[in-house]
Amino acid sequence: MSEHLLSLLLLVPFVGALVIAFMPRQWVTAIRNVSVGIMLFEFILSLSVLKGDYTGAAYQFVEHTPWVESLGISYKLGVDGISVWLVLLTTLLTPISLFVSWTTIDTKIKEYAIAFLMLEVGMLGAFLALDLFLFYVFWELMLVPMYLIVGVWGGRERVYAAVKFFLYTMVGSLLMLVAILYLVGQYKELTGNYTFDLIELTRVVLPFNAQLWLFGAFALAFAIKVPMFPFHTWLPDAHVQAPTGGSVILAAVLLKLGAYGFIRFAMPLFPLATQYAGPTIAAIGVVGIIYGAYCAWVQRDVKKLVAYSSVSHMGFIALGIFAMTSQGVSGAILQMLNHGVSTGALFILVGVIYERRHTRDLEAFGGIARVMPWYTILFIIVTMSSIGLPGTNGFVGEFMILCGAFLSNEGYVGLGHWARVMTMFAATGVIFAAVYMLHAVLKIFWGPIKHHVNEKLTDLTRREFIALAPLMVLIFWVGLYPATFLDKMEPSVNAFISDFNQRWDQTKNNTTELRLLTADGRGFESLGGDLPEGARAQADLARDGVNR
Amino acid sequence: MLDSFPADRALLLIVLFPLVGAIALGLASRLGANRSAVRFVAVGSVFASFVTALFCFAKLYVMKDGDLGGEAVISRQLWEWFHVTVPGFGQTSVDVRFSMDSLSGLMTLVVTGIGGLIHLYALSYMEEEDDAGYARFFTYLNLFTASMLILVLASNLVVMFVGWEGVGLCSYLLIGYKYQYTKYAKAGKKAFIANRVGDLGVIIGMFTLLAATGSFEFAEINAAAPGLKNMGFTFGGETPFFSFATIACGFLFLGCTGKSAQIPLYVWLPDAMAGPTPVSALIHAATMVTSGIYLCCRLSPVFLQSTTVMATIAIIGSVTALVAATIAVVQKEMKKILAYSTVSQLGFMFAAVGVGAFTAGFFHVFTHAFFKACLFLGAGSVMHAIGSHTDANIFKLGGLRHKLKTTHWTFLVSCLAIAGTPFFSGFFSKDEILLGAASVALPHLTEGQTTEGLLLQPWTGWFVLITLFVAATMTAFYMFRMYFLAFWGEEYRSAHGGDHHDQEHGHTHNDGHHDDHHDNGGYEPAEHAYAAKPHESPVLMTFPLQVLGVGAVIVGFLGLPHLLPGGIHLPNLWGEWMSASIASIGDSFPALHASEEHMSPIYVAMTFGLLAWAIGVGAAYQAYANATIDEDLAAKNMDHITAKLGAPVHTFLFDKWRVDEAYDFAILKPIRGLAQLSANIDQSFVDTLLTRFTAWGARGVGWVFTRLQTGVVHFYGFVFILGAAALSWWFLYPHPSLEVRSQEGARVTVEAGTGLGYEYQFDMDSDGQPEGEFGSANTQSFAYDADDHVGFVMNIGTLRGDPEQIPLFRSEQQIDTDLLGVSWQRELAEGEDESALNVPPVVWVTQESKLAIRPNGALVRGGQLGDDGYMTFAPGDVARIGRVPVQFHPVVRATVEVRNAFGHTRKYSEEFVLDGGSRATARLQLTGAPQEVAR
Amino acid sequence: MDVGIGEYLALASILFGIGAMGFLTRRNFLIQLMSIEVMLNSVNVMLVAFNRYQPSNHDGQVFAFFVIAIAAAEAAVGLAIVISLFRLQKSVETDLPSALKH
Amino acid sequence: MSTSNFVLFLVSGGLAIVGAIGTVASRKPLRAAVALLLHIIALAALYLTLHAELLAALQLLVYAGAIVVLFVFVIMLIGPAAEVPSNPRGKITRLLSLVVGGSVMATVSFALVGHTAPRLPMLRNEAGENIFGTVEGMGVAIYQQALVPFELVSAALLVAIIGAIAIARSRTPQEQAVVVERQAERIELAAARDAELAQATAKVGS
Repeated sequence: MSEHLLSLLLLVPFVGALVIAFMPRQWVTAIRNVSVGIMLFEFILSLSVLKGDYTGAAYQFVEHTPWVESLGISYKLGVDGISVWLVLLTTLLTPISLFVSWTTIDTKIKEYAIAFLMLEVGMLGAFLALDLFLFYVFWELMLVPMYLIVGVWGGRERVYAAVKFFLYTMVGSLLMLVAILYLVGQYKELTGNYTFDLIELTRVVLPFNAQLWLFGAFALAFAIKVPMFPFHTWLPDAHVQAPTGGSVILAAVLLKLGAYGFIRFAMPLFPLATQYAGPTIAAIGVVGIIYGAYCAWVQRDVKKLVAYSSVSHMGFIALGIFAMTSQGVSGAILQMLNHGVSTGALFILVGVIYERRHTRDLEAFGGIARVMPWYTILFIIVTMSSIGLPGTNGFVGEFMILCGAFLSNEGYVGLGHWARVMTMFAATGVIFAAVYMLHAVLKIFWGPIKHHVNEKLTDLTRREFIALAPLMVLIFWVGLYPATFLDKMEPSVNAFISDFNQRWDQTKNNTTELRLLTADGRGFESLGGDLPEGARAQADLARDGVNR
Repeated sequence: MLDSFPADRALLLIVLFPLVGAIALGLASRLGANRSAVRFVAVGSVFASFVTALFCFAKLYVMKDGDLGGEAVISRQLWEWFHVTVPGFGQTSVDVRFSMDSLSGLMTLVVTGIGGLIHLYALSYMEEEDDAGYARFFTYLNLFTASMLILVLASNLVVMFVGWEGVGLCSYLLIGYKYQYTKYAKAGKKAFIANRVGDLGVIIGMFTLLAATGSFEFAEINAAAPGLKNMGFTFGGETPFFSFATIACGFLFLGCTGKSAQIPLYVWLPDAMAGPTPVSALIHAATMVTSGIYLCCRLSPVFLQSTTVMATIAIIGSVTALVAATIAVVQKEMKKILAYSTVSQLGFMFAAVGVGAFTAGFFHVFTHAFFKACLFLGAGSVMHAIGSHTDANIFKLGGLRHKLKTTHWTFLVSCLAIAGTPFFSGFFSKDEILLGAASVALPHLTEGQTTEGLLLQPWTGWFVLITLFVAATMTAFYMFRMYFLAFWGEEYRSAHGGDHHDQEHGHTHNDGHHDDHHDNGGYEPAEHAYAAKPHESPVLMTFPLQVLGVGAVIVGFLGLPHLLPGGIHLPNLWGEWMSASIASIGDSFPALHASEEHMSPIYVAMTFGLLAWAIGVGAAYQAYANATIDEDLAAKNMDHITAKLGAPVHTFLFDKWRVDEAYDFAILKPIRGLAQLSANIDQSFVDTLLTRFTAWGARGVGWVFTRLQTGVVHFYGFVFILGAAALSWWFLYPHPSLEVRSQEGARVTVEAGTGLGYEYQFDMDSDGQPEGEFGSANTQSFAYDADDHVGFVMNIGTLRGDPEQIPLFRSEQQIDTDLLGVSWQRELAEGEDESALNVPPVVWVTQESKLAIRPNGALVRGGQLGDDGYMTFAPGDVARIGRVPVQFHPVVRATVEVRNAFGHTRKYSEEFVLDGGSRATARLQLTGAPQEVAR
Repeated sequence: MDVGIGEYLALASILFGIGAMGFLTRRNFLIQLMSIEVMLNSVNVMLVAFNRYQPSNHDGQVFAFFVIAIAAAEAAVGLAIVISLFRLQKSVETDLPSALKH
Repeated sequence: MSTSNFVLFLVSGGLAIVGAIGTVASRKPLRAAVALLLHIIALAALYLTLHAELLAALQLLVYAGAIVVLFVFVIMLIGPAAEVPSNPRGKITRLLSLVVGGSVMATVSFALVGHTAPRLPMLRNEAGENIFGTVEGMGVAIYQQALVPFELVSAALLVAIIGAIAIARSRTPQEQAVVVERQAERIELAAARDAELAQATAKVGS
């Protein structure tokens, strides 16, 4: 069972979707229970991924079967320290967001369950794929269910938001596809056959400006997904219009794919471009931190506020990734986990008051701390985690990112001598995070009850408690004892950084010629194929005598 | 370090007791528990932690076995939190470690001791809260104690930061305890954010220290401290503009100002009085605000490395002292006066730190904890007596000494202590600070030694001395102004005011949630008159007062000045005990340390201290001993003395130098504006730019094509006919094309493209005479001979991809070197200079149509070097220029003429290379060349 | 004087031109249908003319035969459309019906 | 064979051209129909010069007899409205297109005049008579080589007849009502879609 574990992980939700497809529409409660049941089973199954040996940096549970022979496309799955926790985050949060949405979603239940299951297949596939084509397939597959969830079960302007979300990501990923194809073309030119395998393609050493363009295409696709500063405008609309379950899964997992994409694909493939463009993208990340926090502060709509807070948090993650230090990158990955947990919880909590009052306007609330005490406690805990109070998960991630960024100018790669200035600006983001979150808390909880309708609000129901409980546990577990998570991540991150530095060192002075690295990435492959067919025999003859 | 077994276990217990207490009380407040259980757990946990702290302190004392200054640390590691790789230091692990040395030992005693007393006091003070609120209050109080203990007992900066922010969170919760009033909630938020701004400084300071010393552990940082002076961030230049010490301490000090309410970030403390009085006593007098000074003392070796930071601390400290004192003088409410007095006293402590007298500063922390806590609790008991829950306005009080006996004498004792009356604790600690300042002002210079080598210049010393003197006098003045107005005088000024509440036998202190008449919409609790007959508080409140009062008196004797005028040596227990963990300026700069032969600073300090006390108390006695308050002045928040300041100055001081308004205007408004701007930009500009423009663009292009659909049949017919005409034009003329089918040596077969009714006529050697007539066969083969060649071509095999092809002529022509890859030059022959190698090889075609190459700078192999310096190659031979293979082939041209059914004919000619079938890719402009080359 | 194939082709192309002009310029459905008939006839002439100069088989004429048949069908359907259109818009002007525009 | 042939060619060609111009240029459709009749009869004569006896007969029988009669019948059905008043709009363009069309026809026909092709021996049957163009020859060609297309054409004609009837038949009253009602529905739907489009553009525009 263990060598086909990853395919099983992808198969279970897919088969689940089929099963539900065949269930008659009227069995509403049955569909609800079966779908959540399948996802829980999927979560338990995914726990066994942890049994892999992550001490080395090798990929675990690798499955490699050729898919389209002629084009070199293979169905290759694998998981390593970097992606193991993201996989588990997906399998944990999908059931939670579905479980939460069953109180509000009452139309087209069957389609909703199927969309969620297919979404889970898409996300898991994207995290597990090691073949660029397979990654692209899952990257696009993931879009469709999310588009449906926002577009069908969303708020008033759901179609506008869904289309915007879809087009943004689609445009980005099309450019990425072009870049992938060019890369494969260059590989074909060098070695004569096609392959989409990630590890093979990392051996291609492109001339610098080609690398810059390709990295630009990849970076655009992932920057839109992260989302980073200029491309983030789809996020608030998508979140505001999405149903509670939809925006939880959107914030918790979909945003991570952008950052994961940078680490897995963009940086290993184009080392020179990463080193050249890294500081700029990190700077954009920092701008995103402050800009996101500013926008969040003045929002009246709670969901928009939390959406902009995600922009700010993801800015941190971008800074962490491009700091290229061991704690910077592992801090960024840990922060992806934390952001998934805390923003997911925040959206569930916002959903709670939205279901009761059907409004997201901050002014409509006030003084509900007295009426809903348990809700207040949970909201305060999640707020503290979101603004990174020490002892909660947010602090560990943020601290490691800031420390990584601060110390990042010594190595080959990193933020250069602007590292310290960037860290200071990023650290101010911590203050603004406190400002807008406490502003929201003040508006919702403290002060007298202005609107009398608030007096009759009921506190958290058992179902909402069950949904939030695992997230609360995670908040304190990561906050107090992050070693369980970091130990699995550390080796892969160190390998990622050392590989990157080594390859950068190898290729930094070859900025004009298209070369191929040897399999172990130590030296350049000597290419026999540079003479026209007919002349090779002659050339060999001529090579021996110098001036015959 | 002696890791004795039970002590480190006990260390853990100190922290665990309040933590577990907090969690238990939290659940109790939610799930409902009877009040006595809550009481027991609340006080019990802190008391238990106090006992364990005593045990550990005693253990520490034993470990020092006699020598008070000896090194003794109890430490306990729990688990490795996470680890960090620091360039230059490798991987350092950040682990959850607690350690207690002399400094943190004493601090723990203060926190648990005084904290415990305050918990006791709060039991009865918060009596009338409902059960859930009662338990909730003590949850926060216990959580606060736990975080404070984590802060104090932490052995590295990160764990300390956990406590640091934990304390910030608890102060947010406690200040906003009565969350139903927006004003209190806002005050809580303000406190949290001000602390957060400070925490930014701590974070950056931590990272700098990590970058400099490679570790977060206090011990290691202090050990590496001397080296920090000359290392620094070199932004390009060699000598560090700022040394690591300066940067780290600067940022850390920013953190301390946030936490200990110094000039830039002190605005939150006065508003924090919104919290219940025990909160103000515990947090804003005894423990939290002192954590800033604790941090400075903890990292004293590092602070001693940077002159700039020490000077700034000294100046900011003394200025804060002065400014806060001036504000306190004009306040009319007890808690406000005490709040500003705290800020002022903290200014004193930071001034002490600034002039290097760390132990003196910390001693003042110790004594201040006692008398300030006593003052706050006294004020609380007064408020309890008069039934007010907001604050006690001293203009409305008076003559309380007869009714509140114990509160009166404890309040008096504490006032005497804070004013600095001799033999009271305040006198000794303040005297030490003044001594520190004086010894900097009057350095003990051996002859010839100038002052620039010293850490601090005398002018800093004088500045601190004078400002502190003025501040001390003012402290004495406003404390006794409050004392006389509140406790002395014959009649109780609001005796009549409160009677309409009498029927409820004076207990009007249920919080205002049902008398909403004028609490302006829940913004703040209602104002209502004081109880007519105030009475003494219950024993649970007076007992802590008595303990603290006694403490305020005797605790001073712990830190007697080690030298008295006239050369008398007194045992300075405090100095010795603290020397184990706090560096003193004297060790590194003996000139700045008073000693027998250098008595002048001691005289100056002593005189300043006594003078300040005398003037302050005397003036206050003179003005307020049995003063009467006239109503209209009181309405304007003035009494007869402060009125003399004149309205503008008075209101300026009363409104806290309008610092809050200045902050709002200078910082909050612009940032808020920027936030609003960025939100609007985000919505309009960024969104429109990316989405609207593309949408408009797409729709625009679409619109253009819809114009074609006019709906008129004519138009469609017309377009139809147009298409038909264009199609027919294609068939009117033939479209010939020519392909090389196969090539064996010189015999080549070509094939022409077929078409409807086409006929072909070939002229294989393009000499004008076609070989045959028009026929339907479209292929033709022909053997070319030497004179059919129309030109020559050279194939240069590049590193990858298909070879480059360049045309050859009779005349010499240079080869473009970047076609030849990277390494084409030959070795330097002797006697040649470097430039010769840069001359690219030259090629041309000789008369006998052979390829000739003159190597010049290139390494050419495979040909025969002729006498006149060039090599010749026959067509098809392979030469090598550098690493690149080169081949030379003749080019021929064939033409075909095609005729179609309409009789129109077209001619088409194609050039190809006789080398096995590749088409001539180079633009062979050979039309002009044949004559010159072929015959 | 002998009549070569050129003359017939010339005649056919003139007729075709006239028919095309009629179809493009006139705005009366009926006239347009008739001008289509003229065009078809010109095609028939050309077919028969070419067949005359390849008289070994009757391909040209058979084709012309089929063209006539199809012309009949086309005229019938065309006129049916004209009638139903006439019923709708009370006129046979071709420019009136333009509902199918963009 | 030459001169009588040439004369017949000239006469029938001329008449054909006159007929064509008549159908195209005449104002009244009836007059156009008559001109068309003339045109068809002239072509029948032309076919004779090209040895296409069966075709000439068919031309007269089918074309003249059926199709032109059909036209006349429809013109009679439509009555006075069949004549569309001349509309000044676009006068210039029509004149211009006439001139251009004319010049193109002239050049093409001049290019074609004068081409000669060798006269090849005509088709003979076993008995040796020249059956090219005769009923016998055509009969053999149609029913042997072109049998399948012949059947297909008959099917096509059947379809055309049914189609013509389906289109041109007069509607029963209730059908008329359905048509009117569906028309109204279509108009209303179009209006709703326009409103939503306008609102969307307004939203996008805001």
